[in-house]
Amino acid sequence: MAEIQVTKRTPAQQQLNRKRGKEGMRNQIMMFSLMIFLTLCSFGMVVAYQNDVLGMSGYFVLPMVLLIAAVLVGLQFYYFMHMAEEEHGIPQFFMYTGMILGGLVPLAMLTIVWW
Amino acid sequence: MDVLNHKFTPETWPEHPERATLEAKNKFVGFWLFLGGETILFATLFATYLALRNSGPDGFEHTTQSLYDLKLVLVMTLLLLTSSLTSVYAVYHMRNFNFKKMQIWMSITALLGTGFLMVEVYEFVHYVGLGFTFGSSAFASAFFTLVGTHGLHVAVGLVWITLLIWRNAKRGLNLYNATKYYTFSLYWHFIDVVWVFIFTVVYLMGVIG
Amino acid sequence: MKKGLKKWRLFSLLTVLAIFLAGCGQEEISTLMPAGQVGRDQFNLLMIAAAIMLSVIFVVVTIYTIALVKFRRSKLGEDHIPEQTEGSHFLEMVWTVIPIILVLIFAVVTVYYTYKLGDVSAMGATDEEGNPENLVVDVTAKLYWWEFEYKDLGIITAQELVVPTDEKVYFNLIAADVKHSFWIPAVGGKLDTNVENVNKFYLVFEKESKDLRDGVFYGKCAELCGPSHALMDFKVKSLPRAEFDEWVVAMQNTADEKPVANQKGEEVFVQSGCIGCHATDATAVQGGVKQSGTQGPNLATFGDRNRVAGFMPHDAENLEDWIRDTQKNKPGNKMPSYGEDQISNDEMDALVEYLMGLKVEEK
Amino acid sequence: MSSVAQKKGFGAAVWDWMTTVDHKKIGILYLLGGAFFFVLGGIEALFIRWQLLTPQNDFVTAGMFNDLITMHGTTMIFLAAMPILFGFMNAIVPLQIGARDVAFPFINSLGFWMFMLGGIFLNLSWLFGEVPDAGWTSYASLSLVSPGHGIDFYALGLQIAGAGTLMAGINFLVTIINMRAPGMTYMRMPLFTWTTFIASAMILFAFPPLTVGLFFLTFDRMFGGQFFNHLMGGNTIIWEHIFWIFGHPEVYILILPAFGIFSEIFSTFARKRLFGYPSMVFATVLIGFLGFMVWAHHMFTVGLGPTANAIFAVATMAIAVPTGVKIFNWLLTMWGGSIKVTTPMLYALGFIPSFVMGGVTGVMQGSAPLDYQLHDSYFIVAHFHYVIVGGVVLAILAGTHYWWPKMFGTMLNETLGKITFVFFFIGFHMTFLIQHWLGFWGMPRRVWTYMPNQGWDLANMISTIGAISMGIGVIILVFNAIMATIKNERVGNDPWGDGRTLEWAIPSPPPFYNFPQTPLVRGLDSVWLEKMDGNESGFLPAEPVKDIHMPYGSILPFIMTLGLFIAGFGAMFRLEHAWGLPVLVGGLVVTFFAMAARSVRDDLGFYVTKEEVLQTEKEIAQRGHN
Ligand code: HEA
Ligand code: HEA
Ligand code: HEC
Ligand code: CUA
Ligand SMILES: [Cu+2]
Repeated sequence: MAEIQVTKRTPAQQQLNRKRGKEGMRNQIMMFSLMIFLTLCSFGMVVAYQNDVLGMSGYFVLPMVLLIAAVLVGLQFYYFMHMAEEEHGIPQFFMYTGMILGGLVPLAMLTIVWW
Repeated sequence: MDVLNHKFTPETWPEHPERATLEAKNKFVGFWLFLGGETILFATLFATYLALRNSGPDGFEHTTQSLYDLKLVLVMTLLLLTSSLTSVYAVYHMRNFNFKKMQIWMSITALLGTGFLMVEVYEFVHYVGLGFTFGSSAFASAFFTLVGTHGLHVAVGLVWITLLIWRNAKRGLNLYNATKYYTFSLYWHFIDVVWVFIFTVVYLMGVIG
Repeated sequence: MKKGLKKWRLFSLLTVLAIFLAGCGQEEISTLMPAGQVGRDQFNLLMIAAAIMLSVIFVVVTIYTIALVKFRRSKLGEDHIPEQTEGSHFLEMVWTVIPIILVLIFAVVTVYYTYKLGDVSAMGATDEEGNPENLVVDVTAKLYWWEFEYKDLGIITAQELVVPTDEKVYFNLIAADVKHSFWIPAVGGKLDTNVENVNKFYLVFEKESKDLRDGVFYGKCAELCGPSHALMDFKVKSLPRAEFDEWVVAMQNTADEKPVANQKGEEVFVQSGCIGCHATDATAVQGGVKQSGTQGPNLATFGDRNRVAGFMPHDAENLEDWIRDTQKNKPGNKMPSYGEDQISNDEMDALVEYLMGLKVEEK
Repeated sequence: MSSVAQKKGFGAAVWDWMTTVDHKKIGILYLLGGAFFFVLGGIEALFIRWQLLTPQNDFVTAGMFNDLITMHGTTMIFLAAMPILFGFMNAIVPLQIGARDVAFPFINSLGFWMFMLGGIFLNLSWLFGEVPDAGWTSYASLSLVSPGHGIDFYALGLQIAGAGTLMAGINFLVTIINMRAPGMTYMRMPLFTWTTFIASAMILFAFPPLTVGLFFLTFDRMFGGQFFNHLMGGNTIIWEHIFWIFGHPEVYILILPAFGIFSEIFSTFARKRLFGYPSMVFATVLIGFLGFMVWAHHMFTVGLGPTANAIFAVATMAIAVPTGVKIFNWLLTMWGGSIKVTTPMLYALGFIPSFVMGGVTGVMQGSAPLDYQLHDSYFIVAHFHYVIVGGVVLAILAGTHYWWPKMFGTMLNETLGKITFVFFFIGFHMTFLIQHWLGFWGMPRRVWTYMPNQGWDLANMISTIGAISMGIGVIILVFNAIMATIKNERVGNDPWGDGRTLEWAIPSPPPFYNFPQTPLVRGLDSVWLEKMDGNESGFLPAEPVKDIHMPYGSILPFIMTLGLFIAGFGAMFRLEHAWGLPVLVGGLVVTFFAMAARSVRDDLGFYVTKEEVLQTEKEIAQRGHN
């Protein structure tokens, strides 16, 4: 707890920071819109498939839906959770390991528990 | 110097208050690791759900296709995704040392989360009314456990953020509680990530069949 | 009598072999004396493995011993400061690459045998007339006993598996209550009997069991299944094809002509309710559906068996003991005990004689 | 508050230990708790062996035997081996990286109490007479039908202890990531720290599946779940997968720290830098990663099909390569060194051939078709006791002798140590070597008795005699520890004289703040380097003496755990007793309030002033002189 380094930013720096923050926030909102859009696409596709309107095949819808999920997750991690920022090497490493191993489990259960 | 009482100004407030001290860094890294572990926890739940999806005793009636209602799910999804954005706003204001706005956005996050949870409870009650209960088939057990564990995480998050908002209402931002708010937001996004998989793997894939 | 004579003749040979065989265990149960193709494949694999592993151990122990002898502080002096070597790329390459090669060799044979032993494609094969080409036995493992059903032949037996020699015998394995595992060590490796699915594999019996010490191979349950897991044994008789066919016919005949060694015993068997759980008719299956008396082992061949309840010596005394107190003999098994108030001593004698007379084999 | 040596009454001392958040004390608690369970598990083992001494023995009943093997396996793995290793990690790792404490002292204490009370919960089953009896693997079909509350004790007890383990894992990870002293780069970390790091990472990923699996089991048995009930669409194979997805990494969680301990000992007593340090690190990481890819080798006979079996067989064998790298690096560390055979070194020397023998039998089992014969036979029992006893337990015994002075400030008697080794080592090989043949000769494992004349009688007797010899060894060790404590002859910083890593640069035991000044690290084997450069103390400070920040003790970890402990009983007896439900809720409320108290109260710790630090250092220095 001991050492807090307090440094005072100059007004110029402070302004720059603010501006960067704002830009960052605008980015976040854009990403959010994208996420909502993708989510709607996902639901839309499935509803369309369910009601057989666009004549899409399950073999198309299923991978698409999964792909969108992957993109959504990536956006969450990299934008909302700032995983791209500096000092995130360890989080990245452990999240990726977690995801690789986490992917293995469903894979195994789907392939070698079949009866 | 004291993390609790040191008074900052927007100019002196560190750019990354959530990891400005060693303790904060520890919490920050520790929490990420915890999320890494949660990944496997949910992966196992998903795996079990996938293996047991639509399997039950001879002649059981409820299947993914007969059960799920996408309208509800869409509502829940939008609520939760939006709450993710509001917590981003809260963190944005935290980094700007704007305590009030942070509290407000966190409160909105909590409200949206509560909305989500209420819809989920409604959904569960509805299923139970249909005779689709925790013990009615292996599928049901797996479904309620997976979705319920997520719901439990939401509930825990709500208690957490409520406590934080209440406890710090009079104290303002400092390097001691900034980490707590920040890790909460990480947790909340993670819940969102899990939900993305739930609505995809459970509901959408369930409807596709 | 015949057996005894043979023993005498073989005695001298046996004593010589005993020294070697002691290390190999007993023929009726040892994996080191395989009695069929599957077991032999696995034995060969074991030999390859052992060769690799022993050489690894040899290398390690050699380096170890030399290092230990040469570099003792007592020799080098208390103040000796050894050179602080960081490592050696060359050496490290050597002990990465050589194990990789060894592992690869072993992996190749492993994969080969995995597919070879896992091949059950011929299982359902039929000849031109639609008759199954191979013998298929459906094994059901139940709390502490084994049921063997020959669906294609319309017969069922328990506790003692009877198979023809020198051909692939295919097995369908399932458990009726909790998980067990089907293992005949001398003939080949095991396969689990799960509760939710049928497992399939094959074994080959190349040795006639009558030459063995007890005239049978030993089979074991290899998965913890409750208190009497240890006693969930079964026995295997392997016969030449012709004798096997005879046996099958005799089994099929038990539907009409049941041997009754003691009339009173049969009455006791019926009146005491034994018949509710035990069929004495080996054809108590029709089209794969069991008709009656299937909660307990089918007793049509009980008199031919080698053991009572799979593990106790097969004599009148033990049989009586079994019926009187099943729980003492096999804790947790599913057969009730019958005290003297249920079956008097007289009745018991009759019952025992009756049961011992339930035979299909000539003796 | 901060003064070091206060005279305390017994009650105060107990309170002190119950509230401590000092990693060194928690290390000792782990060690003692683990040792207690090791003796318990060992006594269970002796009962097992005594029952198997002769054919058709009736020393224990069939049901009791299953209780014994289940509790033996569970106790040894979860409550003895792992906690003792945690004890060393707690006591040593912060010292090795030059830290004042672990990252989360409070959570550290919580983790310990969860382990301890979880273990007690599990073992209370003996008092209730309803003991887990489905094997430590608790395969679902059997564990679902097992009557009484035995399996409930297993599921709930392990759930509590497992959560504690997970916390401990995260704590070590963060400690090692964030709290290394200046200059202590990853590639300068001692191997024990590295293996702790990797083992903790494995805990992070292996324990959540166990949590889920135990949850399923609990709910199937107590709350109407249908996960494994095949009549309701459930599937028992899911349990097997989940258990081994956890279970296989678990065995590497045990062996990696053991490797770490031996790495320290080899280089210390060969007076030589660890040969091929980078490849040692790399091998550790690789073993950790591969450890997650091979779980199905425990399920070769389940009927997964040849393709799955072949894949998992090859993956399993691959682990031989990095493990071999380690073995040869140790050999080459000794080669050209100056080997002094102290007690710890004796264990390390015993370890090499023993572990290699256990390892190669592992590779044999990895060959799926061969495993069809070996699986669930005594060959397996031989394999895993060779790696566990010949690897993990020897490491624990070695570590106990090696770090005893650092943890307690006194030496264990070397002669007694060597006698312990002789009894234990000979007994160990006698017990388990012959079991390979028992397996070949067709003896299944987990049998409570066997019929005579199957060729197994003599071998079993030999095996039992060996176990008794191990028991004698352990008793001598306990005696040795008690005597050393009574005699209490204090030792200096580096009683072995050849210490290489940072823990040997500070007093034994270290003061509660560990390092008066944070050390500066200039390379691998920091203390050795400094000494070679003429710095006799082996210590190079990175900062002047300053006020030191330390955390407060707390009773809350104990209370939180107690709540869970109580709730466990409530859950178990919910259906048959009216008090069940209230107790369940009450326990959870206790835990919840303790958690709320923790999060609402600010815990900022306190400062030890510079003057106090200097004073303490002076006292220690004086103590050293007389
Ligand atoms: C500390 C614990 C530990 C360790 C380290 C290991 C290490 C290994 N284990 Fe073991 N294992 C257990 C504990 C452990 N095991 C337990 C408890 C069980 C039983 C669980 C139960 O059912 O109750 C078990 C069961 C088990 C099985 C399942 C058997 C069955 O039930 O059918 C298998 C199968 O593959 C296996 C394989 C291996 C392998 C390949 C290694 C490898 O990591 C070994 C690698 C080491 C070496 C190979 C030696 C050194 C290497 C060299 C000198 C290089 C040259 C070598 C070659 C080229 C071969 N183990
Ligand atoms: C860390 C793990 C570990 C350790 C250290 C041990 C140690 C020992 N184990 Fe165990 N064992 C397992 C893990 C372990 N085991 C597991 C996982 C199983 C599988 C369980 C299952 O099937 O589910 C198993 C199963 C198992 C079996 C097979 C049971 C069966 O399948 O039927 C046997 C049989 O010989 C056995 C024996 C021993 C022996 C003799 C020791 C010895 O090394 C023990 C030495 C210790 C002592 C002898 C203690 C001495 C103490 C005293 C004498 C008291 C002194 C008193 C005071 C000081 C007050 N173990
Ligand atoms: C509730 C069902 C039930 C009843 C009634 C019953 N048994 Fe059994 N019996 C069993 C079961 C189950 C076994 C297998 C026990 C085991 O090995 O675990 C068995 C085993 C046996 C065996 C050994 C079989 C063998 O092949 O080795 C004999 C003999 C036997 N029973 C005789 C009898 C007699 C005689 C009676 C009546 C007096 C009787 N049983 C009544 C269920 C029953
Ligand atoms: Cu059936 Cu063990
Ligand atoms: Cu394994």
